[in-house]
Amino acid sequence: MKWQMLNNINNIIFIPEIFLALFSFISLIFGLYVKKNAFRQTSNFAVIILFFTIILVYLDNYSNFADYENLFENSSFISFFKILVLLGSISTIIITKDYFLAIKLKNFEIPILFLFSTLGMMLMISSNNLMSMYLAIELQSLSLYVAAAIKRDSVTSAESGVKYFILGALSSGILLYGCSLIYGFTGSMNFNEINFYLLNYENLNMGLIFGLVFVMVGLAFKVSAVPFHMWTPDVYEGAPNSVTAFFAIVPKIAGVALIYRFCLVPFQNFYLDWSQIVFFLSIASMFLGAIAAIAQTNIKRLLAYSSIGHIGYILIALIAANDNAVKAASIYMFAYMVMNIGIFAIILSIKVKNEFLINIYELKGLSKSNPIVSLSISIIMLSMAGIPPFIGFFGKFYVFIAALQQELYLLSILGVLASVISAFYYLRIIKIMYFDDNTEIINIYFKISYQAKIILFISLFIIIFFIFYPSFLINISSNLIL
Amino acid sequence: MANAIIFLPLLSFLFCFLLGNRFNFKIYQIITTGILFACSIFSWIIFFQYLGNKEPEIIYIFNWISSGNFIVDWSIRLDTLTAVMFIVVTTVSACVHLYSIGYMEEDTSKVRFMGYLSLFTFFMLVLVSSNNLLQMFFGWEGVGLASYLLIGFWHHKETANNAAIKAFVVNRVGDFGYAIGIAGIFFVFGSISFDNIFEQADLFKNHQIEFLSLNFPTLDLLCFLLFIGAMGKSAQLGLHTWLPDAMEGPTPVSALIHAATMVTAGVFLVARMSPLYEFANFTNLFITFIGAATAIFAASIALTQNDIKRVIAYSTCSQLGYMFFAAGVGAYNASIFHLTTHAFFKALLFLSAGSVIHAMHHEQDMRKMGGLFKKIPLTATMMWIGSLAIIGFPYFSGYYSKESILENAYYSSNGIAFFAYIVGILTALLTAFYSWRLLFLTFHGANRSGIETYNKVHESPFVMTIPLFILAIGSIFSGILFADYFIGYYKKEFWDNAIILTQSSHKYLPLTQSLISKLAVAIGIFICILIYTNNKDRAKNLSYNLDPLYSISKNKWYVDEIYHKIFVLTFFKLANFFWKRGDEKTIDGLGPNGISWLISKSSFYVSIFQSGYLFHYAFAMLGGLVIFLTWFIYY
Amino acid sequence: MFLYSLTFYLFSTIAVLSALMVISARNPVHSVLFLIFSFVNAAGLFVLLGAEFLAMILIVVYVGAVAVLFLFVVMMLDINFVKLREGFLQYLPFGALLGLVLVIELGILYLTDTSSNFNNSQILLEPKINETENTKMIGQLLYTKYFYLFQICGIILLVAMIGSITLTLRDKGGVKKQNIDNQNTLDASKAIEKKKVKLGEGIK
Amino acid sequence: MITLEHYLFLGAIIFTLGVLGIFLNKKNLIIILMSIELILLSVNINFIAFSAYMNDISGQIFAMLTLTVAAAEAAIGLAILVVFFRNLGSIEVNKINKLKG
Amino acid sequence: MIDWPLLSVIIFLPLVGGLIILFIKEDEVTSNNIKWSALLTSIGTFILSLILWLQFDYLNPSYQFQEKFRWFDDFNFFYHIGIDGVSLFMILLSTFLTPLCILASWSNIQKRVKEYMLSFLFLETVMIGMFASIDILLFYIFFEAVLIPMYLIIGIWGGARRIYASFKFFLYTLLGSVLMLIAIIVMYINTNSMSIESLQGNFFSFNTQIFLWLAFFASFAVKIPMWPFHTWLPDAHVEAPTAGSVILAGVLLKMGGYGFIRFSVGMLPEATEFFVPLIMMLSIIAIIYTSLVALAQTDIKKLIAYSSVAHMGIVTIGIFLVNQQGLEGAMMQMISHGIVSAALFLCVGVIYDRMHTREIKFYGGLVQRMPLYATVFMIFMLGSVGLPGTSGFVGEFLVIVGAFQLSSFVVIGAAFGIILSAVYMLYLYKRIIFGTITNNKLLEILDLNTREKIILIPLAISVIILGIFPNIFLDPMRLSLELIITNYEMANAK
Repeated sequence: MKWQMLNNINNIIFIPEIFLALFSFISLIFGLYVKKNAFRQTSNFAVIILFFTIILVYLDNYSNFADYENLFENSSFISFFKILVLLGSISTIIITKDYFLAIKLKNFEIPILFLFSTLGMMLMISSNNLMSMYLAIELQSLSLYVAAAIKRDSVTSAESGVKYFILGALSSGILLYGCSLIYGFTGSMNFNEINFYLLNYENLNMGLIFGLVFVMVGLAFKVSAVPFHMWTPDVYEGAPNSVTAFFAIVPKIAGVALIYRFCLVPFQNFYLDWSQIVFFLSIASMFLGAIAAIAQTNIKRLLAYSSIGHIGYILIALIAANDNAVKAASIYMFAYMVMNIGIFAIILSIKVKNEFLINIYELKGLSKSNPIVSLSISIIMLSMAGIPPFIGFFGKFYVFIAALQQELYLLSILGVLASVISAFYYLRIIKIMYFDDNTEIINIYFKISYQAKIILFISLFIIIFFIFYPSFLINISSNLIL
Repeated sequence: MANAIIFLPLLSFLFCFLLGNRFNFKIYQIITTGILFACSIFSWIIFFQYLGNKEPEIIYIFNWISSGNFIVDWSIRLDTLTAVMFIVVTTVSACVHLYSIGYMEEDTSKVRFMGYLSLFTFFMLVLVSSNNLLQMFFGWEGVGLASYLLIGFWHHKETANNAAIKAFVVNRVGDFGYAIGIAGIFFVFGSISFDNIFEQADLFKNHQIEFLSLNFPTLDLLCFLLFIGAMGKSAQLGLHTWLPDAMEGPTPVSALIHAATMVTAGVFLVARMSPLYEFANFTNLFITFIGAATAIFAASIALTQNDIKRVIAYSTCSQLGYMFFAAGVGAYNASIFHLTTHAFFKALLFLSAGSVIHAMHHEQDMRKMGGLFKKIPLTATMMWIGSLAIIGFPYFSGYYSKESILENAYYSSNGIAFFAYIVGILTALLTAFYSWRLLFLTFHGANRSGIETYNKVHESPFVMTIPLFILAIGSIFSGILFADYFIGYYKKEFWDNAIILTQSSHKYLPLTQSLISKLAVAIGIFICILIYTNNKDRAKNLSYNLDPLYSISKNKWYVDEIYHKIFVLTFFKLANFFWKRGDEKTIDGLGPNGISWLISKSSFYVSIFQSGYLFHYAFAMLGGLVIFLTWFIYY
Repeated sequence: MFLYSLTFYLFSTIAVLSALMVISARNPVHSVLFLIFSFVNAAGLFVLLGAEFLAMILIVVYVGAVAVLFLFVVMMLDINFVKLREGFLQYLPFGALLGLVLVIELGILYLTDTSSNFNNSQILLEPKINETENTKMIGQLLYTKYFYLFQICGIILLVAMIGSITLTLRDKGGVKKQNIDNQNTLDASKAIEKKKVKLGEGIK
Repeated sequence: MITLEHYLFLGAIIFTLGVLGIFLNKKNLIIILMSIELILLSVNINFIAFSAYMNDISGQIFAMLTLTVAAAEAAIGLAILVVFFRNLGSIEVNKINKLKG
Repeated sequence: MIDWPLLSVIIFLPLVGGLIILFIKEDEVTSNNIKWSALLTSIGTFILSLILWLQFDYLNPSYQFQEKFRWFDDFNFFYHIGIDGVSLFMILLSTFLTPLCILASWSNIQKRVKEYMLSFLFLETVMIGMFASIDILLFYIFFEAVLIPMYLIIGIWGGARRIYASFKFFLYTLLGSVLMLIAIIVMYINTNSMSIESLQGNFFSFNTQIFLWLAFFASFAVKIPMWPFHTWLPDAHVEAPTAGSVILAGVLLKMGGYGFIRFSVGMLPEATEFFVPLIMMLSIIAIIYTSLVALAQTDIKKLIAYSSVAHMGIVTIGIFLVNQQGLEGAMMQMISHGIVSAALFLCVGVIYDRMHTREIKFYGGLVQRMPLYATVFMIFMLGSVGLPGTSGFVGEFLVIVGAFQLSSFVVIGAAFGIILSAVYMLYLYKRIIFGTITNNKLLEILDLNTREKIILIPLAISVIILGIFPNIFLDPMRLSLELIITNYEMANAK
C-alpha cells in the first residue's frame, strides 16, 4: 500500500509539467536563499530543471496522468513541440544570461518567469480543453508581460510591457469570448468532444463560426499573424534584447503548436471554415512581414517582422492540413528556433562602442573585425531567407510540399514571391556587413560566454549541415501524430 | 600537291604570327614570298594537268562538323574550276607578295603585313578548293577577315578603320544571305557537299518552298540567297559601297584582294553552283540585271573620281558586273574567263598604280600628278598595258573575255539579257573613257604636283617591277592562250562538268554588233582625248555645264550618304532608343526598379501604419475581427 | 416570470449603462466606481441565473479586491483628470461604427433564427436551478475533475504576484527591512546586551 | 420571457463597450484596464448563461477560473502601469508611442 | 571505369580546398598561400574533370558515373549524381574557367583574399554539383546556392554600383528560381520521383505541363537571360570584378540553357511544343534588340554583357528547335560563349587593372602599346562575331541550319545576329584598340604580363580548337541529345 502510493506519487511527480511546476517553486525559493549571484545561480538551476524536463517529456510518451479528465493530451506531436519549447528555453536562458548581467538586470525572478512561461507553453501545447488552453495561455502570457516590462527604469521596456499587456489582454478577452461561444454552441469544452459533436453537422452553424473566428483571432495574436501582429515589432524593440530573444524563440513554437492542434483537432472536419481565416492570415503575414521589414533599421524590429513572415509560411502548411503539413510545421519550427537562437546568441554578444547592438547599420565593418561572426550572421540570414543549402530552405520546402499536395497553387506562388521580397532585407544585413566600406574605425566587440558559444555553435552546425543528414529530423517529424 | 598549295600559305602565316619579330624581317619576307611562288608553281602544274583533262578529285582531310545528317568535311575539291582559281590566286598573290617587299619597305610592320597576305591567300585557296558550301563559307568569311585586317592595316588611320569595318559589315550582310542559303540547301537537299547537291538539282526543278509565308520556287530562292552573299563579296550594286573605301588599305592589298581575287569570289560561287543556277530562271534574270546595272553604275562613277585607286576600284566593280551578267545569262565559262583575265590586268593596274603612288610618296590624287611618263616610263608602260587590256583592246586579254560576254548576252533570248548587252557596250565606252582619263591625267600633260615632288619621283625598285612584268605578260597573253580552253573549241573537254556550259556551240557576234562594240570603245577613247589633251579647262567647263550629272557621278550617286541616313543613323538612334527607353525606362522601370520602388513605398506606408499608438493597434485587431465576422456572415 | 424579466432588465440596463460610464466618465475615480456598480449588477444577474457562488465571488473578488486596487492606484498616481478627457471624440465615429457593426453582428448571431443556432438538445428554455447547491457542485468539481486547472490558476496568481513584486518593488537605500532569517536565528544572549549606565552619562 | 439570447446579447453589448473602451480612450491607461475587466465580465455572463441554460456546471467553473485570471491580470496590469508611470510621469495613452515604425 | 566516386570528388574537392583556406590565417604574408592553395585546388579539379572526359563513354546516351544514396527518408530524394554528354561539357567549362578566374584575380583582389577565394571555390562546387545532379532537388539546391557566392563576389569586390547590381542579380534570379521550386514539387507530387533521368519523357498532362513549363521558364529565362528578363545581366556584369563576370558569363548563364534542355525540352515536351513560338519570338527580339543596345554602349563590359544576351538568344532558338542541329548548335554556342565571353571579360579586366576605367572613350590606339593584347583580343572578338574557324561559328551556324527546318522567320532572325554582332564588336574593337593614342594616360600602358598570357592564351587556343575540331565536343554529346530529341518527338507524335 505504501509502496503503491509512493509509486503513484513518483508517477505524478515525474509528469513533466508537474515536475517543472514543482521545481519552479523550488527554484523560486532557491533564488531567494542564494545570496551571491542569485541570478546566475537561479539561471543555471533553471537550465538544469528544464533539461530534466526534456528527459521526462521524452520518457513520458504515453503517460496517462497528464491527460487527466482529458484536460490534457499527449501525443508525439505534442511531445515534439514540448521538447522544442524546452530546448528553446534552455538555449535562451543560456544565451541571455550574460546579457542580463551586463545590463545589471539581475533579478533572480527572471529565469523563474521564464520557467513559468515555459510551463505555460507546455500546457498550451498539450491542452485538450478550452479551459486548460485558456489558462495555459494566460500563464504563459502573464509571465511574458512581466518579462517585457522587466527593465523598470527603461521607458521603452515599460512601454513595450504596456502594449503587450493591453493588446494581449484584449486578445485573450476575444479568445475567451470565442471559447464561451464554442462552449455554448457545442455544450462542451473538450476538444475531442467538440469534434465528436461536430461530426453530426454538415455545416458549422453561425455561433460556432463566430466562436471559431474569435478563438482564431486570439491565437493569431499569440503567433503574431497579421493583422494581429502589431504588438510584435514594438515589443521586440522595447523589451531588453534578452527578453526579446525569449519572445522570438519560444512562445511562437507553442503558439504554432496550439493553433495547429486547435484547427486540426476540434475543427478538423470544418476545414473550409477555418482555412479561410488562416488563408488570409497567412498571405497577409507573409507579405506584411516581408514588406514592412524593408524599412526597418532596428535589428530587433527587423527580426520581429521576419518572424511575422515566418508565421505566414507555417500557416500555409496549416491550410494544407495533411500529414505533410504537420511534418512541415515541425521542421519549419525547428529551423525557426535554431535560426533564432543563432542570431540572438550573436546579437546579445555584440557591443558597438560599448553599447549593445541596436541598429543594423552598426554592423558595418563587422566582416573585417570579426569575420567568423559576420559569416555566421550571413549564414543565418541566408537560411532565414530560405536559400539552400541551409536549414531554412528545408522548412519552406516542406511547407510547399504540403501546400502543393493540397493543390494550393495560388498560396504557394504568393508564398515564394513573398520569400523573394523578404530575401531583400536579409541580404541587406549581409550587405551592411560586407559591402559597405566603413570609413571610421568602429570598435566592435564580440564577447560571448563559453556556454553560449556552444549553443551558437550547435545551432550553426545544424543550420549548415542539416542538408547532409536531413533524415534525423525528418524521421522524427514524419511520425508525428496530432 | 593541292594540300601543299593550300596549307603552305597557312604555315607561312603562322610562321609570321607566332614567331614574329624573332628574326630579321627580311627572313619573313623571303620565306613568305618564296612559299607563295612555290604554291604558284604547283598551281600551274595542276592547271596544266587539267588542261590535259585530268579527272576531278576530292581529297578528304578530316571531318569538321557532324551533327545529325549535317556532315561537313574538310576536303579539297580539285577540278578545272579550282585549278583555274588556283593559278589566279597563287600567281597574283605571289606577285603581290614580291611587290609588297618593295612597296612596304618603309613600314614598320612588314612581318605582319606578309603574314596577313599569306593568311588571305590561305583563306582564298580554301574558298576556291572547297567541296562543300560550308568550307567555302569558311574561306569566304576568312578572306573577309583578311580583307578587314588588311584594309585596316594602317590602324592609326581613322578612315582605314572605318573602311575596314564597313567592308566587313557589308560583307556580313551578304553572308547573311549566304548562310541562310546554306541552311536552305541543307534543308532541301539534306547535304551541302557539291556533288550531292548537283545530283539532286533537277529533282527540285519544279519544287516550291515556303519562305516568309510566301511560296517560292525552291531553286530560285536558294540561288537568290546565295547570290546575296555573292553580291556582298563582289560588291554588286547595293552592297558595293565598301569596295571603294577599301582602297584605304595598302595598294598591294587592293591589287590582291579588292581586284584580283576576293571580290571575284562571288562570281566563283555562282559558277561553282552553276548546276543549281541553271534551274533558277528568275534568279538568273536578277543576276543579269544586277550585274549589268553594277557595270554601268560603277563605270559612271569611275568617270569623275580623282583618286587613282578609286577609279580602278570602281572599274573593278564595273568589271565584276560584267562577270555577273555573263553568269546570269548562263555563260559561266565566259564569266570565269573574264575573271581570270581581269585578275591579271586589274592586278597589274593596281600594282602599277601602287608604283605610281610609291613614286609620288603616297600621293593618290590624280589632279596632283601628270607628266609622270618621263619619270617612270616602266610603270607607265605597264599601266598602259593594263588599260588596254581592260578596255578590251583587240588581242589583249580583256578583249577576248569581254567580247565573249557580250556575245553570250546578245545571243541570250530574254529581254534583260539584251538590256545587259546594251549596257555592256555602253559600259565599254565608259571604261575606255575613264581608263584613258586615268592615263592622261597621270602620265601625260603637264605636271601638277610642284617641282619639288616631281623631282623626287623615281622608278620603283625591281622587287616591284618584276611582278608588274609577270602580270603584264598575263594581261597580254592570257586571252590568246586560254580563249580556246575557256570559251572556245576545247571548252567542253576543259571544263569537264566543273561548270555548266549552256551554249553548246560557240558563236561570234554579228559583224555590225561587233563593230558597234568596238566603236563604243573607240568613241570613249576619242571623247577622252578630246577632253583631256591640250585644253586644261575643257574638263572643268564640262563638269560645270553638266553639273547635276557630274555631281551625281562625283558623289557616287549619293549612295553612301543615303545608306548613312537610312541604316547607320537609324540603327544608332534605335540602339539608343532601345537602351534608354526600352531597357532603362520600360523594362527596368516597370520591372525590377518599378517593383522595388513599389515595395519600398509600401514599406514606408506600412511603417506609418505602425504608428506606435495603442488604440491604432487595438483598432486594427478589432478591424480584423470584424472583417472576418462580416465575411462569414455574408459568405 | 414577470418579476424575473423585470429584474433582468433592471440589472442588465444598469450594468450596460454603468459600463458605458466606465469608459466615458471624466474622472477615473468615477470610472472605477461605475465599474464596481456594473459588477454588482452583473452579480445580480448571476444570481438570477442560479450561479450564486459566482455572484458572491464576483462581489468579493472584484468589488472587494480588484476594484479597490484600481481605486488605490488611481488615487496613488494622482493624475490631472481633466486633461485626460481630451481626444475621446476623435476616434468616436470609427469606434462607434466598429462597435455598432460588432454588436449588430453578434445580434444577428443571437437574435435571428435561434432554433437552428441552438440545435442542441441540452439547451433548456429556462435557466435550470440546480437541485444541488451551486457552491457544492462547484466545489465537488473543482477539486476533482478540474483539480489541475485549479492548480494552474494558483500558479497564475503566483506569477502575478512575483511579477507585480518584481516590477514595482524598489530597493530604496535607508529603508529598514525585516530580515526573517536574522530574526529566527537570533538568540537571546546575543540580542540583548546589558549595560550599566551611569547616571548622568548616557550610553556611548 | 427572458431567454438565453437576452443574456448573450447583454454580454455582447458589454463586450463591445469594453472593446470600445480600449481604443476610444486616448488619455487614461487605467480606463483601458477597466475595459479589459468589462470584456472579461461579458465573457463571464456568457459562460454563466450558457451554463445555466445547459444545466452544465463546467461553464461556471470556467467563469470562476476566468475571474481568477482577471484578478491576476489586473494585478500585473496595474504593476506595469505603475512602472510606466514612474518612467514617464504620465499614463496618457497617446504618449505611448516611443516604439513605432 | 573508375571504381572510386570520381564525380563526387570533383564536386567536393573545391569545397575541401576552401575549408583548408578557411583555416589559413590571412595577413600580408599568407595571402599568397591562400591564392596558391585556391589555384592548386582548382587546377586539381580541372585535371580530375579531364579524367572524367577521358573516361566518358561516348556510346552511352544515359548518365554515367552515377552515384546514388538515399538522402531523405520520407521522400524519394537521393543524392544522385551522374553526367551525360550535355553536362560533361558544362562541368568541364566550369572547371576550366575557375583556375583562370583565380589567376585573373591574382593581383587585382587585394582586400579579403580569403573570402574571395572561398567564394570562388564554393561557387565551383555548386556549379559542378548543379550540372552533375540527377536528383531535381539536389539540382535546385545547387542552382540556388550559386546565388550566394555570386552575390558576395559582386557585392564585395564589385564596382561603384555593386550593391544595386548584386541585389538585382540576387533577387531577380531568386524570383525565377523559387517558381521553379514550386514546379519541382508539383512534379514530385505527380510522379513521386525526383530523378531527372526517369522524368525524361512525357509524364504530365498537357495542362500541368503548361503550368510547369511556365514556372521553369521563369527560372531559366531569367538565368540565361532572355529578353525582357535580361536587365540584371548588364548591371551584374559591369559591377562584378573581372573574374566574377567571367564566371557569370561563362558558366552561370549556361545554367539557364542547361535547364531548358533538361527540364523544358526533356520533361515537358508537349508544353515545349506549345511555347516554341513564344520562345522564338523572344529570342529573335533578344538578338536584334540587345545587339542594337550593345551598339549604343559606352562601357566595354556592358557592351559585352549585352552581346551575351544576344548570343543566348541564339542558344534558346537552338534549344527549342529540338532537332539535332539546333540542340548541338545550342550546346556548341554555349560552350563557345562560355569561353569567348569569359575571355572577353578577362581582356577587359586586363586593361581595367591598368587604367581602372571601362569607358570606351578613355581608350583608343592600344595596339600601339599592346600588340599582343590586341591580337588576343582580336581572336576573341572574332570568336564572338562568329567567324568560321572560331568557336562561335559552329554553334551559330548549326542553329541556323536547324532553324531553317522550323521556320524561315526564325532563321532570318537568328542570322540577323550575324550582321549585328559584327557591327558592335568591330566597332568596339576599333574604338579601343585601333586609332592613335589620344589619351596621354595610355602612353605608359604595358602589354600582357606572363600571368595574363597564361590566362588568355589557353582560351585563345580553345577558341580555335572549338572552331576547327568541333567534333571533339559534338561527339560525346550526340547520343545524349538524340535521346532527348527522340523523347520529344515521341511525345509530340501522339
